Amino acid sequence: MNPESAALATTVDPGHLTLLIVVLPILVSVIPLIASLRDVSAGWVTAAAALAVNLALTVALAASLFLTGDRLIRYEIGGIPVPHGIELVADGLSILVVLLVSLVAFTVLIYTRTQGPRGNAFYSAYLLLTGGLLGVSLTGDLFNLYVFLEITGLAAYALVASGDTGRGAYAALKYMLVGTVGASLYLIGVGYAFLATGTLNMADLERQLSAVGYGDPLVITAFAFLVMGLAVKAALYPVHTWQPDAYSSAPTGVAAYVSALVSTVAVYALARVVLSVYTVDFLDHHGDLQALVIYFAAVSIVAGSVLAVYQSDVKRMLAYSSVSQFGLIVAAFAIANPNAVYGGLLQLIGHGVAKGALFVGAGVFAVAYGARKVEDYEGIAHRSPYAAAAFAVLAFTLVGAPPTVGFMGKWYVGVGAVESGFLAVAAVIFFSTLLTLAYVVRLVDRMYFGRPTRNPLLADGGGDDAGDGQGVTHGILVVLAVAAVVGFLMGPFASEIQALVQPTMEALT
Amino acid sequence: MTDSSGFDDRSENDSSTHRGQLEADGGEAGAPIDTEEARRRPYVESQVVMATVRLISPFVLTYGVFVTLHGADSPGGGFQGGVIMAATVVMLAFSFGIQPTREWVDDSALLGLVAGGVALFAVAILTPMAFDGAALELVVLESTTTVAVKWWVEMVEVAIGMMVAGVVVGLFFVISSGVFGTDEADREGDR
Amino acid sequence: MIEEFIARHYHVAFIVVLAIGLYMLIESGNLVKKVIGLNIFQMSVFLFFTTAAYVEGGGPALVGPESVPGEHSNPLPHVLILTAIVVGVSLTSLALALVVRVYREYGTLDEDRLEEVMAGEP
Amino acid sequence: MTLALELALIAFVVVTAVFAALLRDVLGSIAVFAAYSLGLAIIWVLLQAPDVALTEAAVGAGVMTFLFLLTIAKTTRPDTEKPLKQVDLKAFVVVAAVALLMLTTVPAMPEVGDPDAPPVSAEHPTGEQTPYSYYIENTYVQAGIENAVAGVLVVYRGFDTFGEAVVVFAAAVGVMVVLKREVLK
Repeated sequence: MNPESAALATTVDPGHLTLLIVVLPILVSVIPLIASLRDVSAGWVTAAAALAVNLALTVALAASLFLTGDRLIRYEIGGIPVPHGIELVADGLSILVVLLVSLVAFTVLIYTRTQGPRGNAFYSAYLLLTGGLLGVSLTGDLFNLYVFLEITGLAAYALVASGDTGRGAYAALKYMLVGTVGASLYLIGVGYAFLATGTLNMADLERQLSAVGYGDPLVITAFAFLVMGLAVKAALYPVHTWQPDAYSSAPTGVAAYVSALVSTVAVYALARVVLSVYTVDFLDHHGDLQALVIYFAAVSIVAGSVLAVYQSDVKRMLAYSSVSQFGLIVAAFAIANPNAVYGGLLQLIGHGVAKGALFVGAGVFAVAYGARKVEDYEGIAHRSPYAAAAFAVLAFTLVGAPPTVGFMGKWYVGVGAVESGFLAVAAVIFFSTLLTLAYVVRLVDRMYFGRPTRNPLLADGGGDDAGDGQGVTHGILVVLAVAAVVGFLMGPFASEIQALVQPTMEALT
Repeated sequence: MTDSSGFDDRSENDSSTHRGQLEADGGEAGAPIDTEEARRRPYVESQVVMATVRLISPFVLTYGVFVTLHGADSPGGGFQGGVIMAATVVMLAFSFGIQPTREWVDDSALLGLVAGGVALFAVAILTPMAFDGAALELVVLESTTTVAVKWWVEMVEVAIGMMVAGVVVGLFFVISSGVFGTDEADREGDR
Repeated sequence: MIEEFIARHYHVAFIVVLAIGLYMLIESGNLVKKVIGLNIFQMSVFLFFTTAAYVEGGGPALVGPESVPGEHSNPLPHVLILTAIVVGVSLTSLALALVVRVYREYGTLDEDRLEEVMAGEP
Repeated sequence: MTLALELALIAFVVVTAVFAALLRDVLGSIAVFAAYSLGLAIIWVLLQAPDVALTEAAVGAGVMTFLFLLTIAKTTRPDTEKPLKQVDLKAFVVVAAVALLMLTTVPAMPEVGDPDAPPVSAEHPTGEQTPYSYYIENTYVQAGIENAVAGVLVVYRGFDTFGEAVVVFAAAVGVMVVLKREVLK
């Protein structure tokens, strides 16, 4: 650490920041409930203030992290020495996820102000979900991760059911049953790891697991359960069935938030377990197990794309595309060489931004024009040029068209796969890109070159042609534009970001 | 078993009171329990149960407080104590009817318990940070306030107890009154 | 072989009960029974953890100034399971609220009938 | 003698779980589930985990049963002609496969109560002190707390406990969102 950054680190203790980022949204979530007692609808204002402060804290944490030489901040909660207490850890991997969570949470909140669902309890749950996601991203303890995973789950299930439809409630219940089984499988994995080592801290487990020996059946079983549990949470094929129903029947704001972040953070946790707890040494020791995870993920890549092609409902199409994308990301982390891991990380962030915004876009078009199916999108670009342009850019980010972040992510993963000899994975990425291109082009083609005759809301006049349709407020346009710009610009800046997280990548791989 | 006229008019208006009478309603196989027949059925109370509950609930409540406060030295703690305290209210609800108990329990009291619990927990987390310690570092609190760690642990246990008691009672009332809108409409329809 | 399993009877019980809970989750058409199954499934995991904490001849984790390892069961898994029990009951209450809501909307708790009704919805 | 008692309790727990699965009547299933929880609570006592036992009894047999009963009172209790269900063969095969696969890991586990098992040893293979040994030696000395479970709960893993409290709060908020209520009543 150079003297300059040491001075800064003493003025603002970055460790406190890691804790405050997690705790602040959670503590503030009580305020909307107290406000309901007085019949004040303070929910949105409170949540907006808390998330704005949180975003600022996150940026401060990121700044102080990037000033440290080894890109690592560890904070022992309660001053209890690790591994006996719980610690929070921020490194190059987690900080990008934390930034994503804070940014998306704040941005989607802007959308919910006009589009709802409203209600103080809703905003309490929204803050709790944010706190849970941040906790999962920052914790350095295997069991603490489970607790935050369940906070995330509880809030997400409730939010999916926060709309007015019975379908949403049923989808939430199915989501909950599957999600809880996933979390319990993860907990069983924690149990096996604990039985083998007697410890729960991730950094300590890394050493103790290798001391016990990677050939130990308990160590291997723990790995299998941890990965399976988190794969269920991430909705990989074939345990993805809860996900399209949950995303398509949730209110738009919730669908955007949940699709952008909840599975993303589960995959991040998977990366933590594979790379930080089990390490590349374990994967090298068990080449067959590594290949199994990679091919399992590869099946997800193809199956998700194929299923997405067959959807006529736009939200379901977007949901199935996530199955494919998360397959790609999990494969990247399991390949575990520097290029693949960095590609996976880029893809994780890029997908979160793009998918959340695409759900916002789909929600806007559904509200403004009643457009839910692919054929309803005919000619939308003529009625809502700005929203449609952002939507199209984001959709091409999903495909991986250059120079978007999607392209850079896939590029790094592909290079990494070839480096490690997984040529089949590179082929699968190429094939699924073609499939993604197929359904995205089908949609964008209709938006720009279709005739708005089928949809009466688009066909007859009302509202000036230069502006956007009713329901597409400026706030929503800002959300979409920010996401499109981020998705677009992260691509060209990929190598700059790589330089920032390089020390972490080296430590992990 | 006698009919108590005291609650009759209330229960006439409130279908959820009948739903609280679980065993009595078990008969309608395959049908929703809140059928017309069940709705008209008079509210049944047992003087014996009511007297017993009235007698033992102070003791149960005290035991809950004891379990909460004694967690540091013997098995038990905030969570178990909170559940036991909540059980007192639930017992009252099952013997005196859910609706009268709902009216008796103040909503701001429930929320106050939950918010107070959160506030106490926040104190334990945040104050050590103000005194150059880590979050939740109770030893720092001991050295600045000369109050032993043990008592700070008790404070956290009390915080948990308050939250749990408030939430469990709240859950009981919320679930027993069902979905807002549809069930409210039921009630209006009964009037 | 048999002795190996007898000496680890709680671990075997964990797996058997876990399987029964999983069976209920898959097979039950009734949503309330699915939630019961979920609880049986979760609680089996608690058995796994508490067994790991147990040491032959050791007492509960009530300690004094002279306490040494080996005399007491490990308090750590107990703490984890206390948390997990709380998580379990919280999930259950939310699941049951969802069940109440689904019943309000569709008038049935039977999975097959729900799927039928929903297929008929626009 | 203790082994016989333990095996009897395990049998009780397994049988109640089986009945919870096979009883057609949901009310019956709930009652058997409460018995299952109580059975587990007794096992926790035998395993020297009184805190867990107390919680399991209060929650599993108490709060959970209440909530389940409340739910069927709010919804429905389906028709029951025959008391028991047929075993569904497909589900059984799937589940049996999972169980058999998991049973193969059992011989690798330490025996029940083995003092050399990693979770209850004083030292790791690397020679470092385990959390177990740290808690047993320090809870009373550092914090003056006799119940090490409470000590670990608040002093050493207080952040987990904070998470636990948040889970409870999240459940309340979640139920309010799901049932569209703005107040806790």
